[in-house]
Amino acid sequence: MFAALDSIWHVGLPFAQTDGFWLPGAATTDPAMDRVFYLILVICSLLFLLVVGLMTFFLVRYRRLPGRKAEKTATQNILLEATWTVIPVVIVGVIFYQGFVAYMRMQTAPPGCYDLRVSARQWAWQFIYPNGHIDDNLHVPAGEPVRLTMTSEDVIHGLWIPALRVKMDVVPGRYTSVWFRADKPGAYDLLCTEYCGDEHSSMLATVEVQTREDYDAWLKDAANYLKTLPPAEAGKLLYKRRGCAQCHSTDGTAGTGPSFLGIFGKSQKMADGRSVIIDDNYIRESILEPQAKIVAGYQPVMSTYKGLVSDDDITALIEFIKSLSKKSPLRAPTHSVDRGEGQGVGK
Amino acid sequence: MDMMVSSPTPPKSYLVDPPGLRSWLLTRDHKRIGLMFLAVISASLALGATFALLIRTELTFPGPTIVSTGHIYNRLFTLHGTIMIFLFIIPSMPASLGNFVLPLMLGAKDVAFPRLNLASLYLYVGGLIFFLLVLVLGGVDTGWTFYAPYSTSTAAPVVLAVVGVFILGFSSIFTGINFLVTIHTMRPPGMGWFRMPLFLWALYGTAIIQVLATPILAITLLLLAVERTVGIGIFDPALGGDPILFQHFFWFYSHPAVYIMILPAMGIVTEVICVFSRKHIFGYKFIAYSSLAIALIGFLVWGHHMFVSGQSPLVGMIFSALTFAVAIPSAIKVFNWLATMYKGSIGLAPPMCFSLMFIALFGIGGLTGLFLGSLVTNVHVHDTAFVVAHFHYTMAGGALMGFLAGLYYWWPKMTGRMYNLAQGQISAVLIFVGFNFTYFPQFIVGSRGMPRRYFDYTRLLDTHPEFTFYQILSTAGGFLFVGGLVMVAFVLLRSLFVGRKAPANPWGAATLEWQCSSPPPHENPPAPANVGDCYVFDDFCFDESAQGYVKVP
Amino acid sequence: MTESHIPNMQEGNDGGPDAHLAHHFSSPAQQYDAARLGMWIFLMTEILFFGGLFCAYAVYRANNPQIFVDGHRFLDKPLGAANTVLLIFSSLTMALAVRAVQLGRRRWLVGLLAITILCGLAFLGVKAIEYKHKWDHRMVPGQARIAYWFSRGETSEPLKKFQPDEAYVKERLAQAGFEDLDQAEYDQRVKHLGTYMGIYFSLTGLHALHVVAGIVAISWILVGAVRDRFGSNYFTPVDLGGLYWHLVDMIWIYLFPLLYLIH
Amino acid sequence: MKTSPAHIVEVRVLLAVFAALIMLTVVTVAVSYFDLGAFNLVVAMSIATIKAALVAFWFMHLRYDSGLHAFIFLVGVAFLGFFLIITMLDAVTYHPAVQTWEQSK
Repeated sequence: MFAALDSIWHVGLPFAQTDGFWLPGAATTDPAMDRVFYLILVICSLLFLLVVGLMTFFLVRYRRLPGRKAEKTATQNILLEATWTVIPVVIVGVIFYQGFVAYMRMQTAPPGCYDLRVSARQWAWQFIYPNGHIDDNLHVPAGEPVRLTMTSEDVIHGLWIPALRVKMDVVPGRYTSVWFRADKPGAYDLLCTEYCGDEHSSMLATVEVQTREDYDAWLKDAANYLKTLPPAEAGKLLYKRRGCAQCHSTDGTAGTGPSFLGIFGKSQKMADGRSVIIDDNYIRESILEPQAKIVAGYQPVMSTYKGLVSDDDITALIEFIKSLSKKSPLRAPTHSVDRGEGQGVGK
Repeated sequence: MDMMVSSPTPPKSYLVDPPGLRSWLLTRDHKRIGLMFLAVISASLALGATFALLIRTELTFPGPTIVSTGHIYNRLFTLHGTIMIFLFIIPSMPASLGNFVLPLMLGAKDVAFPRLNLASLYLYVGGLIFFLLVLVLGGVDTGWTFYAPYSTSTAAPVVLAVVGVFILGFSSIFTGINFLVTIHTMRPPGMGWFRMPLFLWALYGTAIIQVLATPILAITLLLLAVERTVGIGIFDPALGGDPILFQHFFWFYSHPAVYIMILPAMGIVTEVICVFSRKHIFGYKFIAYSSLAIALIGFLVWGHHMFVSGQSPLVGMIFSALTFAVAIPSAIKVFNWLATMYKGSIGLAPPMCFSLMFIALFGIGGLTGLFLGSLVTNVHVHDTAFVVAHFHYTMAGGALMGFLAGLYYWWPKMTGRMYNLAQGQISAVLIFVGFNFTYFPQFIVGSRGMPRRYFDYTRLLDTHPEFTFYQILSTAGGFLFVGGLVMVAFVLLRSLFVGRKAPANPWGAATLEWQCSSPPPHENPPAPANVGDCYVFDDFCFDESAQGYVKVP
Repeated sequence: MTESHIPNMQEGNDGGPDAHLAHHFSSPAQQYDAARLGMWIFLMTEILFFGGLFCAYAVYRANNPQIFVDGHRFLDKPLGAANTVLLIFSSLTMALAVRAVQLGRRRWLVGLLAITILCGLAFLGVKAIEYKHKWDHRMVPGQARIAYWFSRGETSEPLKKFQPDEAYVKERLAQAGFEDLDQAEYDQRVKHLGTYMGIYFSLTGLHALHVVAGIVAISWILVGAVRDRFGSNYFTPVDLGGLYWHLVDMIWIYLFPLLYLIH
Repeated sequence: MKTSPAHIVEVRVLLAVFAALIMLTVVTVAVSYFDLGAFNLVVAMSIATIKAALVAFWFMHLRYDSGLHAFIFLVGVAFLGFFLIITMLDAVTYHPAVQTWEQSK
């Protein structure tokens, strides 16, 4: 019986092999979804033509004319009712089966997937690569099964790659995952489809499908941005990517934590009454041991980044925060900064 | 018992008896309550349609068009959705048309609990006020689905909106209880269950959903409000809650709710097709049972809104199978309607125009539902403009067309005035053409990659430059569609001033509401001792002098 | 529909039109039937209304059984049992009140309704004692939000103040054999206790609101009974009020073991 | 539909039901002091259901009432059952995704 069902599968095949009118070009050579889509499209169109065709025919043939009365016909017929009950049951049965089989293929990741992690927040995607690199866009090697393990930092988002026919919500407080195999190198859209607030429609990213060599070369290079970018620029990237921006603004507005604007070199009053100069050491300590000294008026809610950021990362962040004070007319960089460890900040 | 004095002057109509504004505001007469419901519901429709046009205009061109930010746009589509669903479609047919017609069709003097009925109206108005308050306070931006944790974290006045919907839920439950009890206990002797007009079966199915599903919505919204104000940690993942649980709660109501919207429309279409084809309904029992089947199976398919939410594949499979099961009763209805038209004498007055439009548009809506019921295709089109097109084909192309068919059908009975039939037909053509131009392009852009709830699609144009063309088409259609709706209002309101007096039975229908004067007297006439088959039209002949049908013995 | 004779509803009205028959019904029997049917449908909506919370309970219990094992230790079993007995007793007096009105015994009716109301009030009193106890030990959900409300204008650390009473929680957990919890383990348990308390307060709070509504309804019926509005030929409000009160009792019958007893 | 006669329940029947309810309350509290493992829930819910049935059938007159009312009541319970079972089935199945996340924190 399933063999018979499988032959129906191929009804949609001629359509699926070209970039159809209805679906965007696929990045995969095995878009199981497309066949089911076109199968349903064919069935739908035929059924629609049948119903509306009959309706129009009756409308013309039996329109009200002077002198013609409605003819008496049977008011029920079990055989007819059974026919138009059973035939739709069979049709939807076929569609369900096809959809289910393709869905299970889409759900079951093959062994040996290349694993990437995805973190979503309002309103940006972060793709976390095996070597710890975090990027705004998704780069994947072509021809290999890739699995994304995703979670959200705030509200529910939805990851959709139309060209790969995959979509999955990204939910806070749990992991969801999708897998796919992109065969055709190129750039494809990645969109957020679960409504997530003001900038929902700009929460977009690009999927770069690259050959394995290109991918490896890119990843190696991309992970080195600390070395290739000026420290303050690299720090800015880190600030965006590591979630600092959620609590610390750069425009002076107080968030969950103090703003970074113009704080460097200033003296701040702490919750316990002491005054501390915001310098390299204070920033370093605040990243690694956030509870040690809390600026007055803020809650001790930051969690430690010990083990999560490298020394170079911290240096870059310090440079970034420093750069935010340079713009301040009130405060030029002071010399109270202790550069004792003399790390490669300058060039 | 009843004194049937054949007086020379017919009894005064319910519209003027008893007189006075106070008698209207405190009335317990289902006809007046139905009419007042019609007025407030039409106002909500106008409000919802205004938001729809704003959304459409904004989307015409990429980038900001008439509103500057997504912040405003998100409020527009949320208000459009919540107003259209909770304030318009759900109460549209049961509370206004159903309220007016149900007791008359049964030959009952009123619904079982007239005071509850009036309370339902005032609760509706209360809910409406909450929505206006939300509007004044800047609107909500959660989408009509109120998904947590966005709804628990946004700065918008979500609690107000949620309380508004909560109140509207009670209004809906009261109507449902009233209809169930009236149909159960107040059918006249001689009208067995299978002698009832099929519109009543549809309302019965609707009422079952209203009383069974709405309480779950009520508790969901209550919990959401408490989650927002106190933070009990049931839905909010930051407090250890489960946001998917919220979706289960929400859709357990909101999927059956689409059948609250569509079942009465199907009932209206059934009545209209018989009357205007001058044919006995084909397959009475199948249509009646299919109403019940839709009402009951409709409860078990809610998870098809959640195929990509993180729901387990096992549960997804169950929901997909059940979703396909619920398609069958709808198909049965359509085929029975076609069989009814066969060899009939089909007249194309406005109610019939809208009923035929219902079949065509709901046909597209239902058939595209197959893409959404099927697991694998759902993944691709979920949360895209394809879904937007699908549910507008079912809700606007289905429920709204059914509502308009019913409105045109019962308008002479409700107001005692005939409208201009040709103008009514023109409004139907405008709506049909406008509707398809509005929503068909959305299927195309949706499956090609246009998500729903997108303020700006500029960045999609690199890969899809054709989107702008379809959006322009869609917006032009939208204005035509709303123009058609304005014309409906014009045709109907004009009839109040220049329309000729409506005969008792302008369409030659055999159900009981057409056997009394138009508009009916304050006191509904009692049901005849022997209620006949309400789908036999042989005895009704067109009488030129009355411009309506009269019964010949 | 077959008209069956309802003796006690048609006696004593001298064959005249029944004063309580609304115009749209054809007989008192039809009216009585409609009222009861409407009430039963309403009770069904109430079951589903509470059902949402029972579902939340079931889901959290299935996924995190430990929450409920911990949580029930913080409830007062004897007080819960006392409340159960109070509600069951009030259900009895309500059932007896319906019987009294059916037999036309007005003084019994007034007395029994009054006892029912008193039992309801006593139930709320006990509930208030329990809630007070929870509040004193900060065993309430939403500490963060409550702290936020109370902290306006204050500079102290409000959040700390609204954490569950640590000594109390540790003592209760120690009684259950969980001694010497390390800080992480303790924090985890306290976080989950928040969810438990969220469900506890939602369920019992909603139930308490229904008790209040029942007391209001029965008080209104009591006023009618004092004014002699009811008798053996018309007692629909008493009957419907009784149905509602019994449902409230029935829901408590489930809440009591689910929250207080099961571990 | 059969019209329901308004049944007058005997006082001793009501008292007997009351006694049974009190007795079952005592039993369920007493049982709660023993740990029956998985049966804790089963026993407590069974006793509660017996108590609820006593209330419904005698205090609420379902025993003497139109079958329709009992049917409506059961329909409510049944749909609650559908809701609860399917939602729980899903929640239990996706729970590991939540647990993994919690452990990774």
